[in-house]
Amino acid sequence: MTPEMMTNLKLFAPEIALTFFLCTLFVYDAVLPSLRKTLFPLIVIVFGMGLAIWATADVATGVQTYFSGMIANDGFGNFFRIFFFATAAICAIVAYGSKELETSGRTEFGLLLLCITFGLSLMANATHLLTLYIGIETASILSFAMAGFARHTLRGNEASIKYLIFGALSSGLMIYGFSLIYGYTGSLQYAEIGKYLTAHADGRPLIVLFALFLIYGGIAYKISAFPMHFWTPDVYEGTTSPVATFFSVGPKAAGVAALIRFFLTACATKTGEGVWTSIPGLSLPNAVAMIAAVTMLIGNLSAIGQTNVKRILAYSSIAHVGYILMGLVGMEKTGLTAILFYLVAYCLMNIGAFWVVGIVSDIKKSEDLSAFRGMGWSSPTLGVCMAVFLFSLTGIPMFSGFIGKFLLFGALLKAPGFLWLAIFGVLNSVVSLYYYSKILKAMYFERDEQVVALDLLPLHRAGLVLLAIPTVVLGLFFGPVIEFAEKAVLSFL
Amino acid sequence: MAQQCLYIVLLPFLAFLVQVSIGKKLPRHGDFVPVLAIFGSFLLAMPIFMELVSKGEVHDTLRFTWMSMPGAEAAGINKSFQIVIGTLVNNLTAIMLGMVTLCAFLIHLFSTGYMHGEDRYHLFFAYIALFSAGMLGLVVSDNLFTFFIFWEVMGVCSYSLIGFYYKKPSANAASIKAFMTTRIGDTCFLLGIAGLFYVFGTTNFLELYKLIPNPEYHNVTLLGMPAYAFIGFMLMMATIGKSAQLPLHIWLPDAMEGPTPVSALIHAATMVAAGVFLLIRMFPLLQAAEVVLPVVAYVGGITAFFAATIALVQVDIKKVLAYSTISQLGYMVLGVGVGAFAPGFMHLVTHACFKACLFLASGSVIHSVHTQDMREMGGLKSKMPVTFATMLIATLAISGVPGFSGFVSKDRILGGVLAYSMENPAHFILPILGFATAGLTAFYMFRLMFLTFFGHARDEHKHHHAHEQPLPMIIPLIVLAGLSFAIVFAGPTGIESIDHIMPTKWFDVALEGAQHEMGIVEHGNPEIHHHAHEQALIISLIVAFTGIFLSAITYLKRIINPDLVKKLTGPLHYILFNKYFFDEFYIGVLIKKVFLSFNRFLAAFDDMVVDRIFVDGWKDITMAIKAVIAKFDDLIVDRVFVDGPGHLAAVGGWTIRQLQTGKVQQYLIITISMLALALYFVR
Amino acid sequence: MSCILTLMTFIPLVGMITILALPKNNDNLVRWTASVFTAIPLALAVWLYMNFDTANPGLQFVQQVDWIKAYNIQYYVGIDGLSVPMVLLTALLSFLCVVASWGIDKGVKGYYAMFLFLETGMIGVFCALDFFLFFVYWEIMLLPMYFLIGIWGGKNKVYAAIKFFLYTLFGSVLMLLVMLAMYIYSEPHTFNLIELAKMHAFVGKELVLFGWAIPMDKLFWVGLFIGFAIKVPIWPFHTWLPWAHVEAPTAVSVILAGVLLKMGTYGILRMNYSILPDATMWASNFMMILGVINVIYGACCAMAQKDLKKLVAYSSVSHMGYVIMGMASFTTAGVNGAVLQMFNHGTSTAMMFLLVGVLYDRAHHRWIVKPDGSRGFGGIASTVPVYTGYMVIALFASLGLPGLSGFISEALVFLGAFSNPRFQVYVVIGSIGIVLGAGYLLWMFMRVFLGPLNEEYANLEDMTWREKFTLIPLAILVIVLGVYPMPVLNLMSSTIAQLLTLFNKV
Amino acid sequence: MNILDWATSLQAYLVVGTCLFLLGVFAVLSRRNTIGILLGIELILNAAGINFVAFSKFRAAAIDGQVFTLFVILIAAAEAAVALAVILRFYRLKETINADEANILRN
Amino acid sequence: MDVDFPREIHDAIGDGAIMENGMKLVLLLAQVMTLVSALVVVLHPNILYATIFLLFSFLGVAVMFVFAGADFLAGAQVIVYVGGVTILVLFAIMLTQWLYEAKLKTTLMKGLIPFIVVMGALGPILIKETLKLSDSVSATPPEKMGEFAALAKTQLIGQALLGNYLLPFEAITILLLGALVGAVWLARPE
Repeated sequence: MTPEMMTNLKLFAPEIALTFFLCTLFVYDAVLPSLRKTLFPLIVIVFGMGLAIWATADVATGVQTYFSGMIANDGFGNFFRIFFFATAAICAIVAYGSKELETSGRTEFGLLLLCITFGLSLMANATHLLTLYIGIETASILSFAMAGFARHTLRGNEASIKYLIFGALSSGLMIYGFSLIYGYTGSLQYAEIGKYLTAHADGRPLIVLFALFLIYGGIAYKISAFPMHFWTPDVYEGTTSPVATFFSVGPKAAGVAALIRFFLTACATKTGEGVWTSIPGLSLPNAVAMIAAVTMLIGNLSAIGQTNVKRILAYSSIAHVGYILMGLVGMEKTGLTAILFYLVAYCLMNIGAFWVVGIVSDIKKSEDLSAFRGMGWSSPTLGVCMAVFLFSLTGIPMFSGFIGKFLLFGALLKAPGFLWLAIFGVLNSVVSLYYYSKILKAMYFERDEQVVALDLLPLHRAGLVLLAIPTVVLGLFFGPVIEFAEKAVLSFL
Repeated sequence: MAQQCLYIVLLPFLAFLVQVSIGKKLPRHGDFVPVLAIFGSFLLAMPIFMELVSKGEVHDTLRFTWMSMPGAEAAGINKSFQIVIGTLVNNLTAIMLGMVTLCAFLIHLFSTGYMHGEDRYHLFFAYIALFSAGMLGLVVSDNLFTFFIFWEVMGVCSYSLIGFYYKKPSANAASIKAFMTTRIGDTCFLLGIAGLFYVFGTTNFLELYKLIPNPEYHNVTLLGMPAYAFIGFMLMMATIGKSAQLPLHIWLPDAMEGPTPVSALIHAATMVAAGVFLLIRMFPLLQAAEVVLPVVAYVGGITAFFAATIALVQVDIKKVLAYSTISQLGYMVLGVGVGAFAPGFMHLVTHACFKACLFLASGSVIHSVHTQDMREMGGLKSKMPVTFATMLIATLAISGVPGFSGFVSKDRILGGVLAYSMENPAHFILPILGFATAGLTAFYMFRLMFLTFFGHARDEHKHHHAHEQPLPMIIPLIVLAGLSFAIVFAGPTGIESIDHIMPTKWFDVALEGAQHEMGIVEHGNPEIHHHAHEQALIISLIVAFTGIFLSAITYLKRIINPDLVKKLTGPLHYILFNKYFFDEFYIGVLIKKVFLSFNRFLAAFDDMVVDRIFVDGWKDITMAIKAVIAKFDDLIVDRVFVDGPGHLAAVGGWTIRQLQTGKVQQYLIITISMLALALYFVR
Repeated sequence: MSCILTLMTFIPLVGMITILALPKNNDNLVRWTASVFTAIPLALAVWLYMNFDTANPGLQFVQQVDWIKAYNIQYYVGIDGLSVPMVLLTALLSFLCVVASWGIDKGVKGYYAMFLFLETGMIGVFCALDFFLFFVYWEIMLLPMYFLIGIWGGKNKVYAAIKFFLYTLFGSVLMLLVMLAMYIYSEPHTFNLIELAKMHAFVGKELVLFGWAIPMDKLFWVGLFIGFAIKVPIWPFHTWLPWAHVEAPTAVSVILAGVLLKMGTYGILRMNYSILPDATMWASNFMMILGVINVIYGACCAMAQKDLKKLVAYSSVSHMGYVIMGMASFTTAGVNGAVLQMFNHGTSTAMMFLLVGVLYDRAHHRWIVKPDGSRGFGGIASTVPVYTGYMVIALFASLGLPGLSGFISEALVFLGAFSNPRFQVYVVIGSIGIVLGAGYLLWMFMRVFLGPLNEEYANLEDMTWREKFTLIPLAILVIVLGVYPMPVLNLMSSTIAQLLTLFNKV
Repeated sequence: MNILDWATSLQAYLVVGTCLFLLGVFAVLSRRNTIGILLGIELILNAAGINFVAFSKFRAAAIDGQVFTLFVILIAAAEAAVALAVILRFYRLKETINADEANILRN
Repeated sequence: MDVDFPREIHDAIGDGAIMENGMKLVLLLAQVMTLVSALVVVLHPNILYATIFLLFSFLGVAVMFVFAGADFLAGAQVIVYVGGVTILVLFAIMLTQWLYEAKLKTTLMKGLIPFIVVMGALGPILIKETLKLSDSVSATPPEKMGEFAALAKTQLIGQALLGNYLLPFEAITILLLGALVGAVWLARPE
């Protein structure tokens, strides 16, 4: 073992820990198949993720690449590592009690979840196109399986098919884009690509930009940004709630991280402390601004007429990507900080909202608005938590979602010339209130004909409350998280 | 003295509070409280009045700051603002105090008999007590701001009292009409006050009297016109509203829906006169404004004439009196307008007394025969001798028969008018209106007398039940009739050339003092004035007696058949009987047609346009689109948009969602097209 | 007692938590708890009134604590002459409304919890001196309001609630942008309203929107103004108001009309006037026109209403127009009158709404004229004389009868606006509103209270002690301030004088 | 340059790659059969592979491109495995493998 | 004209120009076969034929790989695609359809819009720009091109996989494991 190897392994420790627990799960399941119906898989996952987070905290020093420049170790990436691990753990809890998932499939579900998390981590930290590719494919291919995890339902299967076709094509496009970029720059390293593109602005064939579009398409598919958002509502609606919960947060955050890392390294140059300038011939701010505007518009407007709550949330998640992308417009650190904060807030509130939907659909066998009728009265905990999540998603002060928007718009206003996007964005958030309030209306303003008592697992009750509390607390005392995010952004490689 | 005034005002106000809170539980429903209170006010006012009579002048002020707001340090428009209020006792105040307290007291007294046994008896006294407080407050105010406040208080009392029989829809309608019509004037009044604040920074009368002649203020403009003129016109509008001048006179006849004492007190003696009192108080300004006074004069003159013509044909005894009031108020306004300020004020006071007497007497009649229609009366002379006698005196007074108070004041006004037109021949129409009115007044007043008291009883049943009234109702009549003699105000006959030997000129002395205080300069040639007065005396005597004579031969002796006249002058009579269709025009056309439909339009506009188009927007468009699409896609029909501001967004969302066909390859086609499009876009 | 404002703000919140912790099914306990927790801020408000230094135009009872250091956000509260009348009004009305809501029997716990939460937001808005804090309070009021209307409202409650919510959110997101932009373009970056006002940082700069360079301060002004205008509500942003007022339960209507509307005008004075005086001058004509439109438009709409509550709601539109006129006049009397009108309208309209609520509780409808054209009420003055008495006070206060509070403020507004030569025409036009105001109120009074008795309502019950209890304090305020307004004017006048130094160029 | 020489040039590789890419995209968009779509995706991946290998030789003169292609091939295989499993499941549930019949989730 | 065939080919054929031209012809034919087969894959109505032609296309690509010096890849291509993927697909087809009736109904309407999008909008510009890219790359050939051509690629790949590309090499195992688990979960009956 060379010292270099030691460093590599040490810095890769969180993923190694993850892999270890993945294997543990696999092996134990092979030996004692009966364990899969108990709490065991959950414990392994949560414990493993906890350990992985701890390991991340341990390596969170220094800014460097390792494994021969394949992957980065910086504050930014570690932020996302922790984010993914935590998300995975929460989603494991969400999935635990879900009746949509077969109990017999807990091990498989856990394995897929961990494998995808591994892929997400690679995505977020990749500094080499191949790493990015493997990360994305790990996340995608396994997600196809995960989307159809409820294998006996037509809806789940259809979700899987759509996800598959869409994902396969977009990854094909992306890989084609990689090949073109490779052809032009002769390198697969982000940094090298960036240097080459900056240096050779004159006479650059148009196809390079096309290649960049294709790469954007591949990543946009993960974050479901325009024009790769179409699969989102269908897949979220069709698949089981825990899976949708995970999809709406984990891969999305990873995609955002990959997008930021790729475009800020390969298509921009760092011109100062936390300030980037895009390569000549490509106005990243304008492009991102357009995409953000269209994405949020589509998400918000499409959500208006829906009656399926999961579908509403799916569209809303598209809209939120639009908001998140606004943070990239300024190409500087406040925007990125805002994005990171927003992701944290988004993680809390979106998981919470999807979770509630999952619980309701487990009991009422429906995700329709009518299933939520009177829920605020028949099950106060669920109702209050959902209200908190929805308000937070809308961006009402006192909830963390507001702070996220606050920071995003602040960053956007700093960038001169994008006032229009800011105004567009706030108007969109007004529109979003309309469909969120439909859920609130069903929960509180309407009464159900037959009152079905909603029995919550204690685990779920505790989990929801534990998500709701930080949703509120982060809306009032967000200083530490911001500082943390800012630190992460400043140590961006 | 000025402090005394506070008590004068406060006493009836306290009575009001007592009546409102515990009046119902007191013995006799507490009617004695306001009566005693107003009597107290009267007693307090008497010394002031007597001092004026004896010394020829009183003057005292009391001031304190009511509101003050510091302004921005650097002066500009944001100078500090304060309203100083207080009481002012001067000659005018003293006379008014005496008149108002006396009338009010007498009418309170009368009411105890007249209103006896009515529902909400205690509230009636509460209202008139509050009214008295308001009127007295107005009289003693030393500034226009509090003047306005009390002016409004009176308005509300008037509103409440007109609508006292609140179960009668006509009473309610009348009360609202009264309030709304005067409110138009009040609004102008407020603007006038605002103008005064803007120009002078104060509304204190004494300060204004000093400031008005200052040329510095003369040149201030307001809304493109000289400030004085603007303010003058606004105050004139206030008067027009309150004193029921043309074209806002329509409320006063309707106000007769109220109990008769109310008509006597509010709609004859005091409140309506407050408008004239305002003009008199602000006379220096009107005079300085120059353009205002002629307009005032015309308003007064025309009103006087028109109201008198309408009164000719009315059959409701109170309506006749109401139009007569309008007419007489027109006289006063005319007087002020031509600069005959003292006669105008004198007429105010004399009119208060005899008109109150007329109303009370008519009230007495109504109370006795339970009808207001003169066609159902007749021959009451013997049944109600005191009422008849007092009413006759008052009628003689109003008709301008020498020896009675009305003659004195009216004659002086007419003299003033004549002098004015002699100096300004262009205004020849004014004296014609004035003298014609005098004749008409005599005619219709005697018509009233003849129809009511003379001849034979036209309704036997009612006549049978008629009787003389109890003492509380008789005493006021007698006192007021007593005050209708000229000797109270001037010499025994009222004809100056005869009376100059008699030194009871306290009124003239007082008014000269007041004029001096205001800084009013008499214009014109004394020669012409003297001349005009003599001519006026003769003419007015002639027309008054002509009127009486015609009336007598028509209604007493029946030499001329009134019905025949009616037939002969058919259309004219119709117009007069319907009061020149003012009401029909205002209510039928202006309010119902124009205004209410405007409001309905606005409300509908609010609902339909602002709400629908801007906010709920696009609903119809959505529906139309949906109707088309429905044939192709059943799903759309089921999709019901919740009403709300999202319609525009909903349409957009609906459009976008049409892309979400559920067919993954179609998604991919769009995606690829977008990429291709981007390629073309960046090229 | 520098923490008195914090106490006032958060005691209701403590009350809310307490109420949520109370056992179920004990409604009376909840009611009493809510009363206690609103009575305490009221008591503190009285103390505040006693100890407020009227001569000091600056801030008092200031408390300044760092909140979020990274963004220089502070918990910064304090009151001056502009806010203290509003704080007092809020504390009073909240308490009275809790008492007035005694009759609510559906979801009592939730109702009072929401109500107390609302009070926290309201007092917070008037105390906050940090823009961020202000905004947070401003928005969190929406939540309880949304639920209060949506759950305990009338027939169209859902529509009304969402309409209210959407409208207000629309305004406040613009405010959010302006807040952020102010932070970014101020140097040093700050949300501190007082420092922003001192800075004049936005004059002469420009921002690009859709390719146009727009003066920054004017852009900010418009953004803020729309946000506040919706709350006031200023035409044409008023259409949420009739709905929200009509559908909301009585107490909530009272709060809406009594306090929430004033937040808009308060916000304009606090933000637009203090921070962007130049832009305010630039827009004064525009404001004046809107004020006049409000006065007349509101009155005209009120005149056409058949629903008693809707009439009162539109009358609020009209009356808030006077506030705008007064503010836009930039004169001592005008601005003082405007702030006084904010207070006075709060009391008189609160009375109106409470009274309408009392009637509704008994008759279960509020039609002046029923939709089918038949008489809604009629002649009930004889059956409910006490009620009628209170109504008369509220009504005359509302139509600006001298001697009652509404007159003073309206007159001051007119005097003030008229003494600014630029606005005299508007005042003349606006004065039509006085006439119209009398018109619709008296018309309503006649239809409902006078005339022959509608036999259906011969057995109406007169006011109960609880209802009287809620009305008497307001009636006293209406009368006392009508006769002698200095107690309230004193509070604000020095601050306003200071504020007006910004506009001396007029 | 004759056509045989051209065949060995970078241009020839790229043209073949591009055409393959276009054909693949066209197949994905137009085939009804999910397996047909899958075939199209394989074509796209091969197109990328050709590009990578060509650039590896003509542009970078380094092994990176080939390694990348190797991974592409591997991942394509894994993808195909999962995809076929999904398609089989689809067939079992719906008795069809036509992509446009997967349309219960829409709008 | 010195065409730099991979060393292995040089070794095998010697220096004959005819042989060299023959080799070039093979490459050209392979390229043509790739495209023609691909066209059949795209257009043939029967999925089975389409799949079999895919196989030919893959083979053509493999030949191209060989000529570009990627002999190891060519092997991998043949083994994985031809031996693995295509067989898998054939299994799938047989499991899901009657062999000869399984028509791919590419109706005109369904094909038209994609045709316009791909061949009309995307195709021309893409090919044009690709040619530009090719020109710009060819204009400055890398210095080490000849040197690189001479190296043994399999060895290089091996070194790369265990050297610079160790991470992807390890990471892909996770992918494969997950894919295995997922595919089994989905495919398993019950």
